[in-house]
Amino acid sequence: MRIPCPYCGPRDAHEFTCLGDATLTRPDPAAPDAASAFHDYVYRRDNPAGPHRELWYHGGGCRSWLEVTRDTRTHAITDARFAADRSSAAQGTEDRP
Amino acid sequence: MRYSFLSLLANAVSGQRLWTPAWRDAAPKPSYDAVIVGGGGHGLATAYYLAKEHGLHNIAVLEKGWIGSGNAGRNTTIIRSNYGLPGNIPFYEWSMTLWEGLERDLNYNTMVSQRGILNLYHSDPQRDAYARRGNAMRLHGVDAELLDREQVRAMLPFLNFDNARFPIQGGLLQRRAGTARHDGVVWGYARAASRLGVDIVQNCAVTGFLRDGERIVGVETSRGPIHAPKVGLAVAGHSSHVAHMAGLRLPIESHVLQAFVSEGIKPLIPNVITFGAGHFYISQSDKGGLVFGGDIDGYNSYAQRGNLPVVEDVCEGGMALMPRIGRLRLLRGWGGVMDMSMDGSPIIDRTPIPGLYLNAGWCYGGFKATPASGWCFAHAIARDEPHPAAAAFRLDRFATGHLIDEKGVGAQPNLH
Amino acid sequence: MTAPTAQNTGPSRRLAKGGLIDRSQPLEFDFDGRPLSGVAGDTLASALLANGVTLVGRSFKYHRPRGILTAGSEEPNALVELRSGARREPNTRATMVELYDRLSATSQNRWPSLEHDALSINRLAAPLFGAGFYYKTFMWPAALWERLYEPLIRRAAGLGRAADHEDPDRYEKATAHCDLLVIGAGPAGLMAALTAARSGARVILADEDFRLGGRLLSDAPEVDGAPAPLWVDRVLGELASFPDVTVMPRTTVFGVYDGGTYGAVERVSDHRAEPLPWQPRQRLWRIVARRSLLAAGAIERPIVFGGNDRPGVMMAGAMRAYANRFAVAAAREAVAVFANNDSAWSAARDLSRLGVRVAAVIDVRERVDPALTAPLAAAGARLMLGSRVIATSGKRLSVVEVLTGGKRETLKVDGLAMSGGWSPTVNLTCHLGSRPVWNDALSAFLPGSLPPGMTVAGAANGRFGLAACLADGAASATAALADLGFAVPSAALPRADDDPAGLIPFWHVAESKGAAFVDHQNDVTAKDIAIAHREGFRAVEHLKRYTTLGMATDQGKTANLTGLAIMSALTGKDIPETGTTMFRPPYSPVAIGAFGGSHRGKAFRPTRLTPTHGWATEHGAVFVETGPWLRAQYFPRPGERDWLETVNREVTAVRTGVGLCDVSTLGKIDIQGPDAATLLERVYINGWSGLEVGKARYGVMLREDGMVMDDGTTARLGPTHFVMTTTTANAVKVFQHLEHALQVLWPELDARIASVSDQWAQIAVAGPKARETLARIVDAPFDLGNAAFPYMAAAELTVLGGLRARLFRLSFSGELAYEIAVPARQGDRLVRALMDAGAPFGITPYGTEALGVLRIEKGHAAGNELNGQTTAHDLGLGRMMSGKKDFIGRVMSNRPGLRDPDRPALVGLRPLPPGARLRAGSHLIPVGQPTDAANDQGYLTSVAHSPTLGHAIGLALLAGGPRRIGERLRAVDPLRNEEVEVEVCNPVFVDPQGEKLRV
Amino acid sequence: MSDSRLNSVRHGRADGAAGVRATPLHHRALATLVAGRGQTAALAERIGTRFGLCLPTTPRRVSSGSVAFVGVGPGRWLAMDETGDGLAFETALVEAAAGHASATDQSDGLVLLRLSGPDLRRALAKGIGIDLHPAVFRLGDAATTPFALIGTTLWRIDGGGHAHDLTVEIAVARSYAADFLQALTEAAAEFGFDLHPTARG
Ligand SMILES: Cc1cc2nc3c(=O)[nH]c(=O)nc-3n(C[C@H](O)[C@H](O)[C@H](O)COP(=O)(O)OP(=O)(O)OC[C@H]3O[C@@H](n4cnc5c(N)ncnc54)[C@H](O)[C@@H]3O)c2cc1C
Ligand SMILES: NC(=O)c1ccc[n+]([C@@H]2O[C@H](COP(=O)([O-])OP(=O)(O)OC[C@H]3O[C@@H](n4cnc5c(N)ncnc54)[C@H](O)[C@@H]3O)[C@@H](O)[C@H]2O)c1
Ligand SMILES: Cc1cc2nc3c(=O)[nH]c(=O)nc-3n(C[C@H](O)[C@H](O)[C@H](O)COP(=O)(O)O)c2cc1C
Ligand SMILES: [Zn+2]
Repeated sequence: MRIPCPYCGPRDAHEFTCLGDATLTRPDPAAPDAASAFHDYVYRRDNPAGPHRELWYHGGGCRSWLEVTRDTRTHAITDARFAADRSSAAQGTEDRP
Repeated sequence: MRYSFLSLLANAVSGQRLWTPAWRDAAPKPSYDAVIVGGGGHGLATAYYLAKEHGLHNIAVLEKGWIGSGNAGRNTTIIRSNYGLPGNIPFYEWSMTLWEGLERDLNYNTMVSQRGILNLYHSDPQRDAYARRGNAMRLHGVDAELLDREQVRAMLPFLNFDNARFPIQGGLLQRRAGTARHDGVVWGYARAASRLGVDIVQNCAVTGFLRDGERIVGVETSRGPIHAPKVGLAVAGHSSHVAHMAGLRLPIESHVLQAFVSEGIKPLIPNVITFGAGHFYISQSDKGGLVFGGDIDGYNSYAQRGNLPVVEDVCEGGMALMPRIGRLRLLRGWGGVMDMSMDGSPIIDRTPIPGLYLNAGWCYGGFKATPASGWCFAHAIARDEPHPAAAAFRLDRFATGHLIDEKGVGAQPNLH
Repeated sequence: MTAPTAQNTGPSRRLAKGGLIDRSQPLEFDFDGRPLSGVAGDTLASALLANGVTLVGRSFKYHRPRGILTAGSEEPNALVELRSGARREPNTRATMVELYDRLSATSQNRWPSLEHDALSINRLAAPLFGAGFYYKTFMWPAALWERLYEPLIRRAAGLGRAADHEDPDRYEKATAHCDLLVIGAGPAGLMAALTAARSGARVILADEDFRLGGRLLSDAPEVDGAPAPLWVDRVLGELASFPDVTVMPRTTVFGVYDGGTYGAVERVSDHRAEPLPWQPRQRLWRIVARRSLLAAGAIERPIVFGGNDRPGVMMAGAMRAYANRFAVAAAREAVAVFANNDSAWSAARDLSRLGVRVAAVIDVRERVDPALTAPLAAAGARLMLGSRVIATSGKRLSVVEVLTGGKRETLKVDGLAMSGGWSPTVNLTCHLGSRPVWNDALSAFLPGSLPPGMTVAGAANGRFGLAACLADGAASATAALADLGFAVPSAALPRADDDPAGLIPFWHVAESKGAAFVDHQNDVTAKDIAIAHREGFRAVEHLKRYTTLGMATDQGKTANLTGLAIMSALTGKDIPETGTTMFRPPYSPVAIGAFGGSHRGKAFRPTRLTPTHGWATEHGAVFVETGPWLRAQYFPRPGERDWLETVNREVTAVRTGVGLCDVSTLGKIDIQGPDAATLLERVYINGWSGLEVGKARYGVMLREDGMVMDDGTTARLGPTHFVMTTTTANAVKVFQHLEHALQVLWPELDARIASVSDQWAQIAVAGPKARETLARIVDAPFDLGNAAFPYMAAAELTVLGGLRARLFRLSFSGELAYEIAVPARQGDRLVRALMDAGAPFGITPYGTEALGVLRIEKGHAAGNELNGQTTAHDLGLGRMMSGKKDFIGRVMSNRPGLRDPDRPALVGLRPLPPGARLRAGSHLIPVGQPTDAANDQGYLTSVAHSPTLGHAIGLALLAGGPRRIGERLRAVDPLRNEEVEVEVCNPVFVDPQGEKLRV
Repeated sequence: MSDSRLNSVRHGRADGAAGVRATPLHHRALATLVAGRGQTAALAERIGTRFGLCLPTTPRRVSSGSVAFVGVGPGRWLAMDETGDGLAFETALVEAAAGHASATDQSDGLVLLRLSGPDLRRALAKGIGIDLHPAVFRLGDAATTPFALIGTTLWRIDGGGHAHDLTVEIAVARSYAADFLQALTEAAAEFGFDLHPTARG
């Protein structure tokens, strides 16, 4: 599997580590439902069979955290971008697979 | 036909014509008292114990492909009860006990082979962690021994003791552990369940749930709707997917684990060995192939196959541990899609949805659990209460914080 | 070793002329101890045949005599142990071994000899040993499985023997990149590579054979009006002229992986007795290809009939290859041919032309093109159309029984060439999970949906004619390259003819007498398939697993299709509905050593050395592997009896004088920027904003699930500049964690981090004399006094006359202590200077062992306590958790399961019997209660002998923890059969008030 | 540099010219430069003014005089000065960046080697997974990628020799340097490997 790092170019996946679901957003710790929101954030996953947005860390290269869109049935990668560049608008409204 | 030496003999003289199907390949009925989704080891064992222990005979196991096509048919066959946490030990030990009587119970040779498992350690902290675990086992009445380097050398002289990056210091040995013939377990349970009247329905994928308000009252399948007041899920790597059809979001990710077999050779490896300084474990099948594996690939996958870096990583471990296997050839590699739960331990529980029961999250270790998982899941379905041996495997433990995290790596499934 | 036997030999079967061999280069070799000779260009199989050796091995289950079936990597039968001693390679296909001088091979799975094998009596019991028999028996009595049945089965199974010693050869791995990877160098692959090369693309052409040309070498057709090998040489010559074209013979592409990555193994030295100096035995390639072209050809399949496994029965295409390529007649007297298709007639024609007597051609078809039959009829062969072979006999084939025109007839032949048609080699197209699709016209599976970037050409794509293969190779390469934007010059195709390829599907001779083998290696017969059918194992994957069809070392390359065709006939479902079993990598078996590459022995994983490694070596340090590092564990002195004596001395030196220890392995992270303090606030449980410049603070980090992740001290060097230390074990993890916080969680923060773990050599100087020691190396006017530089102070300064340094007044040992850092290249100088400076105080280097004792005496949690299962509360650090801010892990730490006051928490333990020793990993049981799980209240995490206190001490995680101080418990260790009564105490054994570190 | 071949030690194949040569680069000041959030452009301007070069935003090496910057990540550079001392260079960078970035001395954290030779690409292919073909990895290109299991950063420079000879400089963390050299020696042995003796240790 090769991940097209937006900085380094395509690299073998073994240079990266995967952290999983990138659609999750760390909840507001001050919200009244923080306990259950954190439970969902830390533990529950959509785990889709199909396109999956996920976080990969390019530890063997530029040390960027990337948000990669990858199909979990075929491993085909359709997008990879810097996680830091996620616009705050996109964070909330992205449709979930 | 009951299997015995006599039946073999009778067939030998009849030209093998007397055999009958090991299990009935049933067509689905419109309704059952309970259906189990998933014809892997766990689903079939659940059905068997539901029939045998709880008297439920009007039940079906629904399998989307052929039985045993999932992880039951692709695991490295290790059975053991060398766990360290109180939530786990009694359960796996109960499984071990059931393994020890399985062949006679099922009248099927599942080739349970108590050849022992040796977990090697390579540092003092690792020894201490094994000591903690081994002592916990002993307190639960489970056999365990701590070997030092020389004892390991005497047992397995062919390991790399003298030129190692991480020298072997000793190992934790469970002699009662070993292997069982994975496919045989599936077929043995299927045959035994079928004989008790269970319908085993292959090529029948569950595609949705029948609901009566909140309650689940059956399933939609590729072969039509099937009604049942109780539905048990035992779909291993696909738990999230199937539970999602019922509106449940689980603390599970699906990951792929690869395994490998070498060309067949004369006996070389007497037991099960795990490397403590790399991702590698190995045993030898009765057919002669070295069966080995290592770490999971590390990313969500439903592809039932893996990639090259893990093949390399596993073989690097193999060569570091036993460099005499260098000229043996890797014959075949494959992958299985597993439920990696968020604390590395399974779930056997009712769900918040009435009528729906869940058996999931077995990670890479559910083969050994097959008998007890079936036993305890049958109990939960039949009696609507957890079996004491599986009482810790609750779905709400992530919310309450009563985690069962043997490795202590936290909510990161690809590290368990 | 087997005594040479008269039977397994014969006069030379080498044809007088022809063949792609070099008769001027004779090669000596031996088989089962018997000296034989061959020539360069031979395989072991062709050389054995040339010597008349037709019995080569014994089968898996029934130990039937077996010969050579094929001439390629699909070989199921002719498996030998190649080489000997540490280089022994079991199960080696004789058909794939390139003959070299002094090669030595041994037959396997037989005892006492190949000719007379005791276990061949298994054949008599064959009626008992039907498919799956072992599932039905050996259950009584239970205890006998492990003791009797299983060892018997294991010994009988398993073919060859592994080497007795470590593999002496080297392996390596490498990565290659190309525009087009061409897999297979037959006509299709060669044309493809040439086309691509001419368009300027970067091309890799790989073939598992040592000689390129594929079937062109075996079929000996003409290309461009000349013998095919000449054309091949011309093509190879042209390919060699392109700098970006790599031709890789002896290289099997074994697997297709995601992202256009292909696995291949190059057998660099297998054609030599031993690798040349500096050469590996094999090299594993990861080939990254923008496009690939599979031109892997096709594999001929057998027909299932009685006695089809007898030595002397061979694939027709193989017999043709032995004759054309190797100039070997597979039979001495005469051959018969049994087929359902035209290609076998071409084979018969070639054999006949080369002087092998073809006694008969038996074809199940009623009509065959006269153009094919006429030459054979003219050469005197009997044409037996509409006929089939039903049995064979002879230890080596001597008689074939044919059913023809309703009658049985016998033919005296010592060779039988069979052909059931050709199966395109689609294996690699399926490695990403797709299935091949059945083609009725060709009676074969063709590639289904392809891996991204792959196309298929030639026979692998169902093009069985030579002209068609050449054209397909060129066209497929053109298309692939055009897709990549290359302008492909058009060129004329070489001229060639298409061999006829007519066929009617035919799998199994129903009238067979005797065992009719489907899977030759695993001894699966047509009858076994019938048993599987009867017992309900009808799904192909069940059939495979129940009978082991296709599970042998050849993965059923010749067997699978016939097996499922027979099942399909039994169930009445057609072949597409019956389906195939799954192809998996590797395409053919690959040495485990090759996958391991150079990562074995000490080179299994990289080793990191500390800046003082050389100095420590000089001082006799014993080193220990801690993660990637080698660290000094202790520094024994002459006369010390054991490590404990050494460690006691080192600890005492620290407590009473001064010691030093290299702590450079700790992770060090430079954190700068306006939000540096905010970052610390969010990753640590305690407060940071108020930390003064020039001060350090101990911090604890949690995972988001509330468990402790790491701890360490962080110093503030400037208003927006911190340097963080992590534990050695978690250095990489913490860095990644901070990057996660900065890039994923809070990208708005402006904090900049850089790892400086390798930049600084850091040495702990600890003990009452630490200040005096340091005073001798710090440059004036730096004031080391307690007031100017108190506990937890941090400073940048110079030492040794202008050497840049950082000084932290930290203490892991509980003594007056410092950590001093200098640029790594100066670490050696620093340690020597400190040794000099401390000499008057008896400065003592100490290693990780003493470090551990010192920290246990001081009650500091470390790796054994930070095991990922403990919370800050568990470790007695709960008070540090700030209530005023959010930090990673705060919310989840409040779950009831994590706040339970009965959770195991950190305590100290001391043994009550003075002099008793403690064991880490022991569990804690109340006095007077039974030793069982119900009374298990915790366990010992770390233990040490404290030379300071003169007895053993331990840290433990005990249910209820500190509130049980003073209680007596039993520390039980059933594993080592030990038990000690202990008293629960404060985990800080030495100087609980912390006075010493503040002096 | 060329005279370094004279006092090199040969490893591996002994006959013929060495296929791979390695020379340590001892006296360089090195520093990590990390831009502040959203300040890359401002930083580039400052660095440009101060050092007379254009700070690369991709993995490339850009140099001017004795100073060079190698892109190692978004907003991250490995800066080097052939003449400077580490602390002085760090200070110069801090001053130049004027708050838009942080600089950290790494002169001791990394070991630098210059590698060259006709077989260098083949030798590096045994450890490095990226494509080092001269048409792909061009003069001035840089990459951060592991050699086998050891992290490295390398950049292609003009070796001044044959055009087809790849010449690179490679940086390895100091604690891994001995192991890296060991692995490189093994990879290059079949081609003949000239190693300047001071590269060890
Ligand atoms: C490579 C590998 C090695 C392993 N090694 C070991 C080991 O050595 N020891 C050990 O203890 N464990 C091991 N495991 C884990 C073990 O195999 C699994 O935990 C266990 O088999 C899971 O339970 P099961 O047998 O019921 O699962 P499965 O056999 O996977 O059964 C689940 C079934 O559900 C079916 N299904 C899925 N979705 C549907 C649907 N919608 N409708 C109908 N049916 C459906 C699937 O087709 C499948 O047959 C290993 C796993 C792998 C992948
Ligand atoms: N008359 C017939 O019925 C018939 C049937 C099939 C083939 N043929 C003839 O066979 C030839 C087919 O040409 P082609 O070019 O398609 O194939 P080929 O069989 O000539 O060449 C295939 C090559 O691929 C190599 N190979 C296969 N798998 C490989 C792998 N995984 N890695 C590396 N190498 C691998 C083989 O060693 C072989 O050299 C033609 O000459 C054709 O006429 C004839
Ligand atoms: C314990 C075990 C032993 C195996 N031994 C063999 C073997 O000897 N030969 C073989 O071809 N496959 C062997 N396999 C692998 C199977 O052929 C198959 O790859 C695996 O069951 C996964 O199925 P799949 O490849 O069809 O997806 C073995 C599998 C397991 C789990
Ligand atoms: Zn990158």
